[in-house]
This record gives sequence, structure tokens and C-alpha cells, in this order.
Amino acid sequence: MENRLLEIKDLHVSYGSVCALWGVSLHVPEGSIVALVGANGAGKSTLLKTIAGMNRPKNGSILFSGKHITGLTPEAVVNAGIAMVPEGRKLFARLTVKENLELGGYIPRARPFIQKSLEQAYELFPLLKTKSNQIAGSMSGGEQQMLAIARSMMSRPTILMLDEPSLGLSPLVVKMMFELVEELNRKGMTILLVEQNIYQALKISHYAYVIKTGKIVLEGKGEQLLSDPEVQNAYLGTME
Amino acid sequence: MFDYLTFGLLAQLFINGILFGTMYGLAAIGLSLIFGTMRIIFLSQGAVIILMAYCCYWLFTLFKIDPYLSIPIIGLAAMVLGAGIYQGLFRRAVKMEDKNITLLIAVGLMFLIENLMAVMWTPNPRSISTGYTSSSIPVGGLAISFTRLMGFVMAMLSTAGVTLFLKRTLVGKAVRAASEDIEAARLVGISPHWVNTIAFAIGIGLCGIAGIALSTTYPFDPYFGFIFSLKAMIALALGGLGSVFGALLGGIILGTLESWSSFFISGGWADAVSYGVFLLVLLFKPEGLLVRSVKKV
Amino acid sequence: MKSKRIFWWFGLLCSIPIICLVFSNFAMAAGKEILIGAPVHMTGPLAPDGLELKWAYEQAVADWNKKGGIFIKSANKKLPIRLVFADDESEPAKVAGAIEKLIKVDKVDLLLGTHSATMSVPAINTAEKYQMVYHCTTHWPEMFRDQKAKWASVMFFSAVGASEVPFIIWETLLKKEDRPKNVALLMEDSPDGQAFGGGFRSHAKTHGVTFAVDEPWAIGAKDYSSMILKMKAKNVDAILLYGAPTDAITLVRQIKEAKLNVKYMHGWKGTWAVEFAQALGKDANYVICDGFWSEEFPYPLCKELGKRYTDKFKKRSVSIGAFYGTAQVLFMAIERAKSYDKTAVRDALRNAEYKGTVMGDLKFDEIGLALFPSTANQWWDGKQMLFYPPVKGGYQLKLAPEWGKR
Amino acid sequence: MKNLKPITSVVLATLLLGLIPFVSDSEKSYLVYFLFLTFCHIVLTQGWNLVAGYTGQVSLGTHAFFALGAYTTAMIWRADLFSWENYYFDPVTMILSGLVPVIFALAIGIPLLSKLHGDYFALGTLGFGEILKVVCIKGGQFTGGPIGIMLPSSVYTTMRPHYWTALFLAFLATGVVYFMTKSRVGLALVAISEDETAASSSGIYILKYKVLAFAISAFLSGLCGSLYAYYLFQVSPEGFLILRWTLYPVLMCVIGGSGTVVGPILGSLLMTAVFTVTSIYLPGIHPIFSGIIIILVMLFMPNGIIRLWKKGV
Repeated sequence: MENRLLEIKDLHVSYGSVCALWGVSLHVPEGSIVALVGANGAGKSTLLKTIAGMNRPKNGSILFSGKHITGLTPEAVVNAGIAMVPEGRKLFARLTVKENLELGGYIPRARPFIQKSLEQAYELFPLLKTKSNQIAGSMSGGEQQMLAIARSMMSRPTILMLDEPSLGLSPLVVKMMFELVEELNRKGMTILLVEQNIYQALKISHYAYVIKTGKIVLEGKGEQLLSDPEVQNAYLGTME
Repeated sequence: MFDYLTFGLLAQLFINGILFGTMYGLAAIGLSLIFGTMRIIFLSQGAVIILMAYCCYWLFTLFKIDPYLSIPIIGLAAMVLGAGIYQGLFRRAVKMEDKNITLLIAVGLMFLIENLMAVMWTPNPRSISTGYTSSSIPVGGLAISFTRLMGFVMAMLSTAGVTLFLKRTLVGKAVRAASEDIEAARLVGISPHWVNTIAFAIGIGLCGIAGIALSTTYPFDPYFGFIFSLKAMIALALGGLGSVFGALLGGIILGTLESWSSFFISGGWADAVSYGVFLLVLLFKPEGLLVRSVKKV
Repeated sequence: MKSKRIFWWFGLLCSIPIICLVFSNFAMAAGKEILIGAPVHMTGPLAPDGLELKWAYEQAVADWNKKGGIFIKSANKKLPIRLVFADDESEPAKVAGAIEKLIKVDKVDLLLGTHSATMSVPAINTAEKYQMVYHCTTHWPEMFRDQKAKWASVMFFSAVGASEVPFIIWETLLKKEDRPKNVALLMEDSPDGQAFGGGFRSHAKTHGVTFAVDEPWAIGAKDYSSMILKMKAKNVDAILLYGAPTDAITLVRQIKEAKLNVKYMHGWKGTWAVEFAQALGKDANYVICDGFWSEEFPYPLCKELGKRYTDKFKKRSVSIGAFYGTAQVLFMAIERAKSYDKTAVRDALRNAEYKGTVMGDLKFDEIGLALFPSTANQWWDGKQMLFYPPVKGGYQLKLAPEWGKR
Repeated sequence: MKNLKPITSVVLATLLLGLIPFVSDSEKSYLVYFLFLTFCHIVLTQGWNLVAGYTGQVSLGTHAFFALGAYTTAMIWRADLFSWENYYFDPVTMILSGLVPVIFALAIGIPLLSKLHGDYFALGTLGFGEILKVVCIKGGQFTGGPIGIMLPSSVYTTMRPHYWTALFLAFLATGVVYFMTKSRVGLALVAISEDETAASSSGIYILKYKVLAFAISAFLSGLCGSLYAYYLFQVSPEGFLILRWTLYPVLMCVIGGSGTVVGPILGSLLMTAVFTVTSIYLPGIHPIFSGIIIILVMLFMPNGIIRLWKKGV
């Protein structure tokens, strides 16, 4: 059947005595956009952070191309081919755009190709090339989000995880951002997208999961969920 | 009251302040790397500087190696020592939220080094006496101390070296990135331990340079170093975190400040003035005098 | 479970020292020996002085024990002396703890003193609490009088007396045209420095000298160029300074760098250490240092003590005799009282005269204070040469030429 | 009932300790001095604990407040401020010695705490201590300069009042910490140390509580300084304004377990014992051992002894 690039089985994560994820299972097929949607505090970011190696799961396993990556350090996860664009972008604000990009290619696997990746990134985001010597912290929100995505692309990942890429951006820029995600996917990138902007996320994704208080409550094709009355009532009712 | 003031005197005062301040600056750069990446209040820095001064003294008396020729040996040894200190003492502790732990390890290390030195070399003051000790270069009516000028040159060269390393090499950029946001750095694949080891190696390596500059200029005893830890901390706060050049400049500002206040007020008050300015800076511009505020993203 | 066990181990570890402390009141073999306690600086910044003090006390005890000890009437025989030390960590608060320990744990019979006035004040206060004899040197008579101690005794010179030395030297040893005209006074910000500073200022008045520069000197300051520039601007030709050795070395180096020519430089405390001469080499020549004592003193044992010190430490000392003498006087007092009972020894150290010590003849007044003169020595090729008080056929003071002409 | 158990046991322990001078002669036994020292350390440690353990702010100014208390006592005594016959263990003098540091704590605490976070607060308080030191050394007649102020030691008769006062202050400090943590204020403090933004958004006026904790800590340190002045009879910069009076409490608190009520007590007891015993049995090299012990404890028991125990139970 389809190739399961990333597979998560029965994942439990807790912060101290507070349980954040209760047996989450999902999988991301190669070449697809999978969206993970849910309300604030449902556990979306926790899941991404656990995949990225920032949190240690209590139970369960994470498989990447069939290999266990559970409990690896963040550095090892990136090196394996999973890149993450964190919530709030987390750029190195005092470094220049170019330096931010170069550091994206810091891992051993990507380091020999830094020059090449840099050219590719500039090709994808011509704006970044013109601003390459600017301090990252001085750019606008949309530009920073672009840089954050470009930086994670520098590690030549197989899968890209985006945590709330539309947060704090103007509607026009949000639209551009989603177009960009689709474009990346057309170029062959597998994407795991976490969003609060549920309508947009479901529209572009091939498959989607709805997470609520640490559990997956619904799943299905993006458009299918979009028309699901339960989703409409619970999440989309408040959206435009 | 100040009828003896002349332009030459003021110029001399100014130069002395700068030459003296580079000493603080050197220590502050090392601290800015250690404090910047790991938020460790590394109080043992002064003790390490003195330890390096003793090493320099040893090389000089046992093997007759000129202090300035021992720069590569001591610099390298200090870097290895720095990496060792990190791996042995701080590796486990930096991960912990509680900053007191690293502070206390630094204090413990300070006790240990100071008293080990007192046992090994006796608490009597030591000094290096060479042909160029207390000689000075006359420049247009001013007398510039040779050893302090050398200290200044060494400080400038090592600042330039560290700046180049941090700006031009990928590892250096990683150190800067980690000192800004360690979590984001991990997400792009930068290993914190590697970066921290490098920061420590360079920071302690600079202590080695400072130790040489100190041993050629001053007599020293095992307890001589603590004041450097404090002053480096102040220089760092003046210059602002995250900038190597800022740290050096902070040291120079501090040195000039002390030299002027001890001339115009009195020697004893110099410390109070520098601490007072330090407090004022913390109150009104805690990010440092020289840092343009960059909005945190 | 495992953690719990660790806790019990920890509890055990914690209680061992406490039990040690409680039961450490081991009964001493009373009447078999005379137990004398001494707090000394073994660690901390003052440790170099402390180690010399310790060595000198040990020498004195060894010398007396070689003679079989001291005759004690109640035992009807000579009893040996035993010394116990406690580390005061160069800190006023810790010296109190050290004395508490000597009195309560070691149960000493008498106390010999530690070094430096900063430490002596709390040390005497603590010894007073237990009515314990505390016999010391290097404590200022002026401060000692203020303390109104009933059990302590001090043998030292007064800062006021000692600070007259340079003025006497100028008037008696120098030709009129050689006498300094612009004198700088650099005094360390410490009790000792302040005591000396006050002495110099009052003597300057009576001897008709005014100070061109009068600067306090912060301990451990690293840069003296401002001070030196001030002196240069005022044409200073003589410096009186009081400071620690490291500070004094730094000062002289910076004076040379700045090419400040001073024909008479007289230092207290900081300039007498051998490290001073080692650090400065030839530049130490002409610098004058004070001293408590000299091996050239015409008193018994001085030459030998100096030789022993030189054999052990490979250097000369101008202080060791005062330390040795302190212990020597205490033993003479025990001998005179024929008892090591503290009241008897204290009384023997009041209104009494002791002759033939390494410090010469000493006379204790009614509060237990004996004064001896301060000396002046000039560095010459690595040796401190005694020139004041003048000894017949001894060394003559030389005035320093300009730096270029040395 | 369960809540009363720790209180009653602490009160009982205090009363029992209070009986020690009757059993063991305070003039002959080292134990009384040792416990006196331990109690003084407990007072300072609990004070530091209140600021650092509960609000997460590392203060390096304990020695400054300790010295301020001592200087206040010495100055009142010397100036004969109330024309009383006796200033020795005079409660009014002691309380004033606690209040003067509070004034300074408010003066520097309000600006420092409202502007600075974390490490800068540590440096700021350290700077305050150093300025105070220079002022005391250069203060001339007013502060007694480097000699400091000598007090008439002839009033001393026995160590018992020192012992009991120290015990009472240690009890007081522990009690203050206990009730602070149990009250609303305490919950606020813990919230601050956990997460500042969350605490501020849930409506706690952070600055007020931080400054309150800092002021109480200064009060305790000042009282302890006053007591120590009565013990040493000389208040000098070298005796009181040294960084050791800050480093010891920090060390004892962290080793015992900061942010707990009992941890600082354990830490003070253990470290005072370690310092005393090493100083007696390893003279000359004991700071090396102290250094090694600090490093080892921090490496292997970074959360303090008390948490080691709690995990086991």
C-alpha cells in the first residue's frame, strides 16, 4: 500500500504528573500533507516536540522509514531527516539571514551541501537573497516565517514538520504561506502540519487528524473532515 | 585645585586606563562566552587566570621559556583544561533549571583551585622578572608600559581571533546561535554539549592569555584572582551579553573609569565608583551600554 | 528504597562529626605537659605570615623542650611544652571559632597569639570571654589600650613610635641638602595602614614636614598610574608607603615604568618580604623596609635563629625574631611563675621585665604591654641591610639615583 | 491533625535544643558554640531560601544585610542612642538592626526586581555589597573605617544568651518560611518561581511579593548580623562584609534543598559540621576538601539532600 514514512504508535507523554498525550497513533505517508488540528492545549505541539526529540515519551514508539527514533536527541532526529519549524519560528534574531540559513545546514549529513542548499533556498525565496546580510530579528513576521522554513529546508529533510506557521501573520501572508506549503509538497516534500487555522489546514491536506485533550478523536481525508458536521460545530463554527 | 593638570597628564591617564582595562576585557570575553551559552555565573574564572599565571611562572623558572613564547603552550593547555572542566563538572549541571547549581560548582572549583595552588606553590607571592619587566616605551613625552602594551596587543589579537572564529566558521556561528536560543539551536541539529565544550575551551583559553599578561605585569598569589571574576562580571554587564567586542569595550570602559576616578577622587573610591556605575547601568539599561536593543522574535 | 538507604548513610555521616565534636573533650593528661594553643593563618590571603609564625613558635618550643621543658612547682619537675594550632583562615570571624576550639576542644592551658591587628581584636575579645591568657605580637598598642583586656598581653612597637623612624633617619643620617622636600604618603586602607597613617601625619607636623600627596591605597588595586601621575605632577622625591607585598611590587614596577625618580622610598610590611626583592631584582635596591627584628641584633640566639630560618626557607627574615620572642617571653613568664596556671602567668606578664630575649630587654607595663623599637633596613643585592637603629660598623644608608643611572 | 505534626515536632525539637546549655556547660563545651554557629547559618540560609528557593531570584547580597544589621547595632551602642544603661541583647536595638537592612532592601529591591531578571539581580545585589564595603572602609569616624567599631567586651558573662537568641532566630526564620509557604503569599511565591508570565497573568502582582520576600530575608539577615556583633564585639568590614557570609548560606541552602522548609536546616547542620571538622582535623588543606565536597554534592545530589529522602519515602 502507501509508504508510511513516519509512524507513531500509542504514544504517551507527560510533563511531571500531568499527562499531555494519551496513546496517540498516526502515520504520515511519503509525499503527502498530513494536518494535525485541534484547539489550544490539545497536545499538538507536544506531539511535534516529542517527534523532534525535545520531549521524552513515557510509552509508545516513533518509527521513521521503519526505524525506531524514539528517545533520540533532537540533533540525531534532524540528522535522520526530520526537520521542524517550531512555533514562534525561533530564529536566531541577532544573526544575519545568511547565518541563520547556514546553521540550518549544520548537521553532518547536510554540511557538505551547504552552498548548494543555500542556492536552492535563495531560488525558492528570492527575497531572502536580497536581505541575506540583514539581521534576522529586524525582518517582518512573514519574512521571518519564510526564513524559518528555508532554514529547516537547509538540513535537506525527508519530512518537514510545521508548528503553527500562520500564527501572528496577516490574512494575506497566511494565504501565501499555505500556497508555499502546497508548493513544497508538489516538489516532493512530505509535510506534517500543525495548525489552529483549521479551515485552511484541512483544505490543503491530504489526510488529517483531530486531536483533543491528548487523544486523536477524528481522522480522515482533509475535505471529508471539512464537511464533517462534528468538526464544523466544534471547530469551524467560530471561524470565518 | 588641579593646577598640575596638563594635556600630557590627561593623555597618559587615558592610555593607562585603556591598557589596564584590556585586562578586564580579556577576562570578560571569556566570561561572555561561558555566561552567554550556559548562563553560568563562573566565579572561578579569576582563580583559573591565576592558575595559568602560575603555569607561565613554572615554564619560566623551570624551563626558561619566555612568557611570550609560552603563549601557544599555555593557550592550548588552557583550552584543554576548559573542555575538561565542562565535560567533568558542568555537563550534567547545565541541563538543570536551577542556576544555583552551576554557581555553586563554580564556587567549589574556586575554593579547590585557590587552595591547591596555595599548597603547590605556597601562598607567598610569585612574580616573573625578565629583561623587559617594568620597562616602558616613550611615545611623545608619554611613557607606555611595555608589558601592559603587550597585554593590550594580546587582548586585541585574541579578540580579533575569537571574533573571526565566531563570525566566519560554522562552529562559531553555532556557538552564537546557541547562546541566543539553545532550544532553537538543538532543533537545527546543534549539539549543546559540543557548543558548550567549545565555549568553555575558548573562554578558559582566553584565561590562559590573561594569565600570561598578568604574570608579566603583576606579582600574584593564589588569592589574587577573585577581584578579576567580579570585575569581568561588571565589564560584561557594561558591554552587554552576546558581543565579544562589547565585552572588551566594557572592560576598557571599566578600566578608564577606575583610573579617572582614582585620580580625581581617590584610590579607595575607584571600586565604589565602578560598582555604582554598574548598578546604574543594570537599573537603566540592563541589556548593556553598547547593545542596540534587538526585539526578541 | 535505594534512595532511602542513601539517606540513612547520609544521616550516619552527618552524625559522626557531631558525635566527634560532643565527645572530643578527651581528658587531658593533666600535670604531664604544658599545652599551649595558637591560632594561626594556615589558609587565606595572610597564610604566608601565618606559616612563618607557626614555624617560629615551633622553633621556640623545640628549643625549650631540648632543655627539658619548664620547671613547674606543683609537679616538682620540668614539664615539656606541647603546641596545638588552629587555622583561623585569615578571617576575623573564624579566629573566634579557632579560639573556641582551642579552649573547648583541646583544653589548652595558655594561648599564643595570631598575627595582624585585624585578627587580634576579635581574638582577644574571644580569649577574654574565657579568661584565657593571650600573649601576642603585631597588635597596635593604641587599639590594645582601647580594648581594656584583662588577660591579654602584647609585645610590639607603637605605630606612633614606628612612624617617627623616617623623620629621625632624615634628621640624623642625612645631610641637610639631601633631606626630602616633597614627601608622598601612601597608606593602605586597613587598620594597620590607618594606624601608621595617623602616626606619620602627627610626626610630620612636629618635624615640620608637609605631605605633597596623601593618598589612601585600596587593597589589591591593580593600577597605580593615577597615583604615580599625581606624584610626578607634584615633584615627589620621597615616598612613605604601607601596603601588602603584591601591591608594593606592583607599585615599584609602575613607578619605574613611569620614570618617577624618588631618592628615598620607605615601605612598611610590603617591602620587607623576600618576594619583593625577588620580583624586582636590581630595582629593589635602595628601597627601605621596616622590620621587627634583625639577625644582626646583638642579642643572644639572633644569629642562630637567622641561620636556621635561612636554611629552612632559603631567605632572610626581618620579622621571625618577634614571633620567636613572643613564645620565648611566654615561656619565661611560666618559668618565673613556676606554674602554668593562667592567673599566675598573666600576673607574670604585668609590671615585669624580661632580659636577654631575641628582641632584647622587654618591659611589660601594668596592662601587659611591652614596646620594642622598629628597625629600618635597606635592600641591597637581595639582602635587607640593617641601618637603623645604627649598629657600629654596620651598613650605611644610600640615597637612590635616577632610574637611568643605577 | 496531619498539618500540626511538623509544627509540633519543630517546637518540641526547639524546646529540647533550648535545654542543651543546662546539660552541657556552655563555657566548656564546644557543642554550644557549634550549635550557635549552626543556628546563625540557619537564619541566613532560611532568609536566602525565601528569596531564591521560593521566588527563583538568586540574591548575592546576604552579607550586605548581615553587615548592615551588625553595623546598626554597633552604631546604636556606640552613640548611646537611647541613653540606656544596657545595649547588650537589647530587643529594641536588635529589631532596629533588622529594620535598617529592610529599608535598604526596599531601596534597592524595588528598582532591581522590577527591572532585572535572574542573573542580573544576582550581579546587582553583589554590586550593592561591594559598594557598601567601600563605604564602610572609607566611612571615617562614622563607620570606624577599616578597623570598624569596637564594642565593650567586658559585658560578656556567658554564651547562653547567644545560644538561645540564635535558637530563637532560627526557629523564627523557619517559622516565617513555613507560614509564608502555607499562606496565599507563599503560593504566589511558588507560582513566581515556576512560571513568571503565568503568575503575572493570573493576577499576582509579582513585584510586591518578590520585594516582600527580599525584605523579610534582609530583616532576618540583619537580626543575625546584630547577634553576631554581640558575639564578636567588633564590627569590621573584614569580619562582616565578606562574600563568605553570602556563599555559605547559598551553599547550605542548595545542598539541603532549596525551596523546602527543612532542607536549609539539614544543609546548615551538615555544612557547618563539615567545615568545622575539616578545619580541626585537616588544618591547612581543608578548603580543598570543602571545594571537593561542594562539587561532588552538586554533581550527584543537585536537588539537595531533602529531596533524596522524599524520593525514598
